[in-house]
Amino acid sequence: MSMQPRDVGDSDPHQPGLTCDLAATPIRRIRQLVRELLDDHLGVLRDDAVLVADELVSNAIQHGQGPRSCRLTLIDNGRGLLAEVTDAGPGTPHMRTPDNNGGRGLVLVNRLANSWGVRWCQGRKTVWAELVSDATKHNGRAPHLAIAPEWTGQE
Amino acid sequence: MSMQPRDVGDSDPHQPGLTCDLAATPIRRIRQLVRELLDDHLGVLRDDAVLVADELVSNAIQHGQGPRSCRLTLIDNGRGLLAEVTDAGPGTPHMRTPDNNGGRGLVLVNRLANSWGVRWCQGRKTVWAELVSDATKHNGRAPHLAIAPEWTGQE
Amino acid sequence: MDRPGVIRPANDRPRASRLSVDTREVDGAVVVEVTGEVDLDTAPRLREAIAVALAETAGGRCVLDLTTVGHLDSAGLTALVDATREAAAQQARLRIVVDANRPVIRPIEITGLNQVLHLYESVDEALDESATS
Amino acid sequence: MDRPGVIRPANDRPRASRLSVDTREVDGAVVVEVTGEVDLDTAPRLREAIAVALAETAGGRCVLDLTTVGHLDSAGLTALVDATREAAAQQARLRIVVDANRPVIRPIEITGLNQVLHLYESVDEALDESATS
Ligand SMILES: Nc1ncnc2c1ncn2[C@@H]1O[C@H](COP(=O)(O)OP(=O)(O)O)[C@@H](O)[C@H]1O
Ligand SMILES: Nc1ncnc2c1ncn2[C@@H]1O[C@H](COP(=O)(O)OP(=O)(O)O)[C@@H](O)[C@H]1O
Repeated sequence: MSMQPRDVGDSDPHQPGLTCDLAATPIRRIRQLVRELLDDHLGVLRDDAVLVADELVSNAIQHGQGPRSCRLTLIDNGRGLLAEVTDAGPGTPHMRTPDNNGGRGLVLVNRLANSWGVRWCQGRKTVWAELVSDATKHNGRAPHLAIAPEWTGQE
Repeated sequence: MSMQPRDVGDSDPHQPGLTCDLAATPIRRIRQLVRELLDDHLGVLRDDAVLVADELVSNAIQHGQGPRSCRLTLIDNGRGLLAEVTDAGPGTPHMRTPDNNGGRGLVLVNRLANSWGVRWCQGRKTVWAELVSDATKHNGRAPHLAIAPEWTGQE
Repeated sequence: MDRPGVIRPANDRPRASRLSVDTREVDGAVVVEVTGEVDLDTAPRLREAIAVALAETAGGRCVLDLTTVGHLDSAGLTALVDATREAAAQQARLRIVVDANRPVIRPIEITGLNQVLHLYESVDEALDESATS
Repeated sequence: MDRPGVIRPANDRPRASRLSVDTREVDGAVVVEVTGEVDLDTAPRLREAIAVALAETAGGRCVLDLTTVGHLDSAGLTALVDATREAAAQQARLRIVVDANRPVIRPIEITGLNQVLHLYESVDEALDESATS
């Protein structure tokens, strides 16, 4: 079973998954789809996957440019999810110091996903995140959280 | 044949490739290794792969934090290269507007590689780039080059 | 689906997230009860509801009950952080009731906002003048 | 190899890149002939050589011959851009000879620097007072 992020448009057709055009799919529907794809008994992992997919989609809407699409793929024999959100915008997703205007989306993704990243291909970028149930979550050990030294602060 | 970027430490052991500790390997040696891995007749692709690997390694040295390592893997039946450079620094690689102080490393990577990206896993990041010989290069069409409107300018 | 015939801009996309807000007065405090999903689409409504409640209390107490919220993402977290700051600026108090509701408490704790927001286990506790978060 | 016993900082890593610089005077101009690889490790030496040559010409002409450079990366490109700017600031001229040498001309063209650098096909052409890039 593959744990490898796939290239845009290069997803394995034998993997259960689906692609949505974000110009036609509400964020709410993406959350529903994640819940439907992942089994109930996965508990926290399922909630986390819903949140992670929601954050990637929200970012594509707020910071990206159309066309925007979201692909959800079951991995790890159905016990994990790969969420891939593609947009045509030039900006680079990056962890920033959270403040009153935001900055907690990728902090959540970075803490909840086992791995995440960005890939650029033919002028589009895909932001992806993988959650799998059996791997140890790395809570608080991520050195790149260090860029957010005041992330609990209010101003 | 896989065109998928691999997770850190998740490289296929059957793929010909090698890993170097950048604390012990000069940049020059990385270039030699790329040349040795890729066949002579690949011509421009081989030169481009040398340059792309050089840029990723240079960036890890300049902007990243140790431990730093570089993995080179043959892909596409030996007609392509996947270069992966891992470091423990918090910064996010991003295209910036080139100026007198630099900013051309990722412009080159973005133009010469068929795809490239960053992935975060357990507090480390891996910057990777793939070059394959049979795919069409996307020259000048990349909209995210638009972030560098004055990239030929001097000041 | 990548290249739809009609490319809609981000502000013309379908929104379906559900959020209902119920505001009542209890012992001179305003209790704002929120049910549904707080996300990019509904966070502005949450902000607005809190702003109205804070204006009504006039330097008093506002209790935000999130125990029946089923989803809270970073857009919601930002709304909570900003409303808490705004309340403090107005000399008012914004107390947030979360109990053990996972979809709300998990994102709050993971982003460390339990150190910043004034969290309570129940509306009664939050209404108790003597209680501190 | 990810976790070496001794973690060396970036400034204590091995450097092996080769660059040789040969400077001569021709018809009142300084010709700097560079052979080898211009990268993160050797770009400072290239900068230094150009700076010295520019100082020697005192507002005159400097020709940088890169036809025997086998590798040029973005660190080298930055050195060339900055030296060109520095030359202009000193009222001097920095002319760069590249001919069809692929490892040099390819990164220059891909980054659009052929619009910025003063490029020539041969040292003779660059030395020709009447020639413009
Ligand atoms: N899809 C995207 N396109 C461009 N930039 C992005 C994208 N996703 C995230 N970013 C950048 O990363 C930053 C951090 O994102 P995030 O942590 O979600 O916080 P927020 O969206 O509240 O700013 C954003 O401010 C934005 O600059
Ligand atoms: N490995 C890395 N770690 C952290 N930041 C990086 C890394 N690689 C690139 N960057 C960031 O991306 C920017 C652009 O890189 P590049 O295009 O190579 O230009 P330059 O290195 O000359 O600034 C850098 O300035 C740096 O901020």
